[in-house]
Amino acid sequence: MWDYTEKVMEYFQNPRNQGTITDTTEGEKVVTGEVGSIACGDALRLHLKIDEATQTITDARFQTFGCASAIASSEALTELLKGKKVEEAMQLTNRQIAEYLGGLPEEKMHCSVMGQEALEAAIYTYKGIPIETHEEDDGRLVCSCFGISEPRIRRIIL
Amino acid sequence: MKDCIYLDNNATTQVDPAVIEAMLPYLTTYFGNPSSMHTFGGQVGRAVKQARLQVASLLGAEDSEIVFTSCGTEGDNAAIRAALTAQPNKRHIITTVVEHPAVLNLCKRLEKEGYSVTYLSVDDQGLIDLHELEAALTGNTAVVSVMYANNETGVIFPIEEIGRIVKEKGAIFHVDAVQAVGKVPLNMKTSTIDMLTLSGHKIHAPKGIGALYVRRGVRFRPFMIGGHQERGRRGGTENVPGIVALGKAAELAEAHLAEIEQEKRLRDRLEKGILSRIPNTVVNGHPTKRLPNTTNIGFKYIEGEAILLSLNQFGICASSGSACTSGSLEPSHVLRALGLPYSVLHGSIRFSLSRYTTEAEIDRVLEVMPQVVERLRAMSPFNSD
Amino acid sequence: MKDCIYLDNNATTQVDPAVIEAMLPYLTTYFGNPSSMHTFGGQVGRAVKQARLQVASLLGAEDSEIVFTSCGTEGDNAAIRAALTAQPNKRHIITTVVEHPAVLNLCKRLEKEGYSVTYLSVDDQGLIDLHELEAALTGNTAVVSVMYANNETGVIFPIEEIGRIVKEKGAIFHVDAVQAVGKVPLNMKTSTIDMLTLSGHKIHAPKGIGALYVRRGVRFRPFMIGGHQERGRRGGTENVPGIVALGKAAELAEAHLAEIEQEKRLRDRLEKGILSRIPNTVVNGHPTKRLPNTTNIGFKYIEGEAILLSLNQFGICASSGSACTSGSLEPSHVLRALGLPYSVLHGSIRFSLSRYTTEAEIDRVLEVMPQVVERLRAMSPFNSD
Ligand SMILES: Cc1ncc(COP(=O)(O)O)c(C=O)c1O
Ligand SMILES: Cc1ncc(COP(=O)(O)O)c(C=O)c1O
Ligand code: FES
Ligand code: FES
Repeated sequence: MWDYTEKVMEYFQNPRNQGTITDTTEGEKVVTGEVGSIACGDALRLHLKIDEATQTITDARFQTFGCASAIASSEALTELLKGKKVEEAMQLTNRQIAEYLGGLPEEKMHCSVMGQEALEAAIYTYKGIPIETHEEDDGRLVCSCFGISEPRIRRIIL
Repeated sequence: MKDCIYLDNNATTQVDPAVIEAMLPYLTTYFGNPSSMHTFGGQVGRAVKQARLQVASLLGAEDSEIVFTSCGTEGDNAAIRAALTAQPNKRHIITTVVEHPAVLNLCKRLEKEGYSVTYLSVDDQGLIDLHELEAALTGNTAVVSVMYANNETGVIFPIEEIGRIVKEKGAIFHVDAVQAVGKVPLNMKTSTIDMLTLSGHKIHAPKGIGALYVRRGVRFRPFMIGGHQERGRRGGTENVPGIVALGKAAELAEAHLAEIEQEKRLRDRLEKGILSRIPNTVVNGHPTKRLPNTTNIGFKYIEGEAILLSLNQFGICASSGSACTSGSLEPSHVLRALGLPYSVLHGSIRFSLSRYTTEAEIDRVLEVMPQVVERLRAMSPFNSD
Repeated sequence: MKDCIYLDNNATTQVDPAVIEAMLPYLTTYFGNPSSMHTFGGQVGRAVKQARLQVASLLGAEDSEIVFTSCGTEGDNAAIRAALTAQPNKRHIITTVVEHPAVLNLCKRLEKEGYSVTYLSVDDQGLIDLHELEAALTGNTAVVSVMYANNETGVIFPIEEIGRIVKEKGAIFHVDAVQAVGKVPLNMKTSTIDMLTLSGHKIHAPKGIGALYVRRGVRFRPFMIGGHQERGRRGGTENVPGIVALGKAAELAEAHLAEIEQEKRLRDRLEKGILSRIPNTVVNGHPTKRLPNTTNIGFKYIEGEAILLSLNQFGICASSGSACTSGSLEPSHVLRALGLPYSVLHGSIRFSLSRYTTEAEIDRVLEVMPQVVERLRAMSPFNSD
C-alpha cells in the first residue's frame, strides 16, 4: 500500500544504530530524548553520546516502537547526527530526515517529525532546559502518535 | 503470487481457476445483453438463471430471492436503504460498533439525513449484549443490521437469537454475511434473516460481483434505479460473466463446506503455534465463536505495519485491521471497540486462511514469525518493561 | 457468435480480445486487494492508476476526476444523488423525456421523495427546445441531467449550448454519455459538463464496470457508501480486472475515434440501402445530429418483434427499443416522445454498428431485409393502405 523507497526498506530491514548506549568515557555525556507512547502507537527513545569538549555527537542510537517509516526515520536520524556539533544538530529538520530516506509518503511524514522531536528532547535534556509536555487535551490532535497539534505540524513541516 | 503465502483471504481471495473457466465464454462468445431479444440461443439467460440457482442453493434460498449486485458494499447499502424506503414512517436503525464501513459509514450518513441510529457496543470478546438490543428496539425501528461474522476478528454473532428478538418487534433484519458465506452453513429456509449480503471476491469469485438475498414477501425498493433488470430490484445491464462466476464460486463454496474442518485445523495449528512459541501474544476476540479461517493475534510492544512489512520480506501476506481502513493510520475501530490494551491494539495481525492454504505454508509462518517478532521487539523501547 | 451479424452494439458490445488479455492477469495472478498493505509489488495499484489515466485521456480529463463504478446506471444514480445531497436546499431537477430509465426512473423515485422534476419534451426529430430549458431553470434547480446521445435514435443533443445555459443559473450539469463515449470526441477541459457517466460494456469492455467523471471542485457525496476507496467517492473493493479492462478499452476507443468515419460510412450505406430498396421506410430522429453508428428505421405496417425474429433466422441481431425496455410490450418511450405515427412506432428497428462491423455484413443485411419486410407486409392487414 505505502510506496516506500528502497532506502526506507533497507533502513527498516537492517538498521545499524538500534539499541542503547552504555559505554562512556571521561568527558562524554549520554542523554536520551523520548517522544510518543504505547497508547499512540509510536514511540522513539533517542540516545546521544556527546563529547563535552568539542560539543560533538559521537554516537547516536535509537529504540523505536512504530511503523516501518518510524524505524527507518530513526535510523536516518541517528546516521545524520553522528559527527555533528550539537548546535548543527539543532538545525536538523524532519524534512531532512525524509529527504535522506529518498522521501516518505505524505501520510507518513509525521513519522519523521517524531525524529525531530526526540532530538529536540535529547538536546534540551543535555542543556538542562525543561521540556514542555504535550497534553492530549487540546482536542485537535492530527496524529495520535504523540501529542502534536495541527499548528505545530504546520510549523514543523511547512 | 505462486511463491506468496497468502493469509489475507478476508480481504480478498484468489479466483478459483474453475470459476475463470466458467465465466470466460461469457466474456468472449456469449457477450449478449440478457435483456435483448436475440438471445444467442437463450444461452445467456440460461447461464444467469443457473447462477442464481447456485447462489440460492448455497444459502438455502429460492432463486427468485437472489438479487445480483456489484459488491458487498452495494448489498449493504441496498438492503438498508430498501428497508428505510419501504417503511417511510420508521426512522430508527440499530447496528453494532464493529460493522464494516459499508454499514457504519452509511449509518453515519443516515444520521445526517435525519434517521436515528443505535450502535450496539461489544464486550472484550467482541460479542453484543442481547439485552441492549432488546432495550433499543422500538416500534420505530425500521431495520436492524448486524454482521454475521466480523471481518477482523472472525467473531460470529448469535444471528438467530438476534433475529428472533428483532422479528418480535417487526423490524426488518439485515445481515452482512460477506465473511460468513462459504465458511459457515447457512439456510434461509429456517432463518429469521430478511436480507443477507454476500460478496463474490471473498469466496473465490472475481471482484465486481455480489448478491443480496431478499426474503420473498419482504418489502423492497431498488437502490440502483434503472431498467427492469433483476425483476426491477436492481437496474443496470447484468454483469453476466461476473454472475456466472459467482454461481460457480457458490457451487464450489458449498462443496468446500464439507471440508471446512480441515481449514479450521490449520488455523488452530497456526494460532496455537504462535501462542506457544512467542511470549506476550494474545488472540483477539471470542476463543470459539469464530470463523474457522480467521485468527487475529496481538503481538505486544511492537507495531502492526512493521510486522506486516517484515512478513512480506518472507513472502507472507497478512493484514492489520481491514484492507478498507489500512489506508488510514488509525488503529482498527473493531479492536478499539473490544477495549484492548494499547500494547495489543497497535500490534495486532489478522491471518485469514482459505481452501488453498497448506500445512507447509502454516509451518513456514510458524518458523518465520518468532524471528520477525524478536527483531522488532529488540528495537522497541517497551521491550524490557 | 462468429456467424452472427451483430448490429446491436448500443445494447452491449463484444469485449475486445486485447481487453480480455489486459485484464486476465488481474483475474489470476494479481488478485490482491489494492487497499491491502502487501502490494504484490505494487502491481495492482499501478494497474488501477494506469487505467484511470487511460479513461481520463479518452475524456480529456484529469485522472483524479475519474471514479470507477459498476455500470452506467450506477454512474447516473451516483451523479444525480450526489448533486442533490451536496445542495440540500435545492429541490428541483431538470431532465428530458427521452433519457434512459437509469435517469428517468430515478427521477420518478425522486419525485416521491419530494423533489420536483421538469421533463423537457423533444420535437419530432428528437431535439429539445433550449427556450424551454431556460424557462425551467431556477435558482432552486440542483441538477440538470441530459444525455449526450440517445441510445435508441442516436440523436445528439447540443451539450455545450445546454451547458452554458445551465451554468449561468449555477446548477450542476450531469451528462449521461454512455452512448457517446468512443463515438464522438470529448474534451472535459473545454467543456461545461460537471459530471459525465460512461459504461464499459458499450465500448468493448466487459459488463460490470463503468466510470463517472466528476470535475475537480464540483461538490460530491458518495452514493455507494463504505470504505475510503476511490478517494472516498465510491465504497466497495475495487473491481480491479474490470478497471484494467475499462482502461484498455478506453485506450482502444480513443484510437478508434480516428477511424470513426469508416463506421459512419457503413451506417450510411445501410440506411440509404434500406430506404432506397424498401418502400414505406423512414429514419427516426434528426438526419445529421446523430451518432455515427446508429440508425433507427421505421418499417411501416409491420411489427418490430416479428422483424427482429425474422432477422434472427438469418443470423442478424438488431433490436427494437432499448434492451432495457424490450422486456415490456410497450412501444419505446423515446419513439413515442418523438410523436411518430403508430404505423412507424411499432415497426421500428435500431441497427447499431461497431468497429467490428464489416461492409460484407452490411451488404448481407441489405440483401435479406427486403424479403423479410415483404413477407411480413404480405401478411399485414394494413399492407394495401
Ligand atoms: C444512454 C444510456 N444510459 C445508461 C445506460 C445504462 O448503462 P448500464 O447498462 O451499464 O447500467 C445505457 C445502457 O443500457 C444507456 O444506453
Ligand atoms: C463484513 C464485510 N462487509 C462488507 C464488505 C464489503 O464488501 P465489498 O468489498 O465487496 O464491497 C466486506 C469486505 O470488504 C466485509 O468484510
Ligand atoms: S510513526 Fe509511523 S504511523 Fe505514526
Ligand atoms: S439497462 Fe438499458 S437499454 Fe438497458
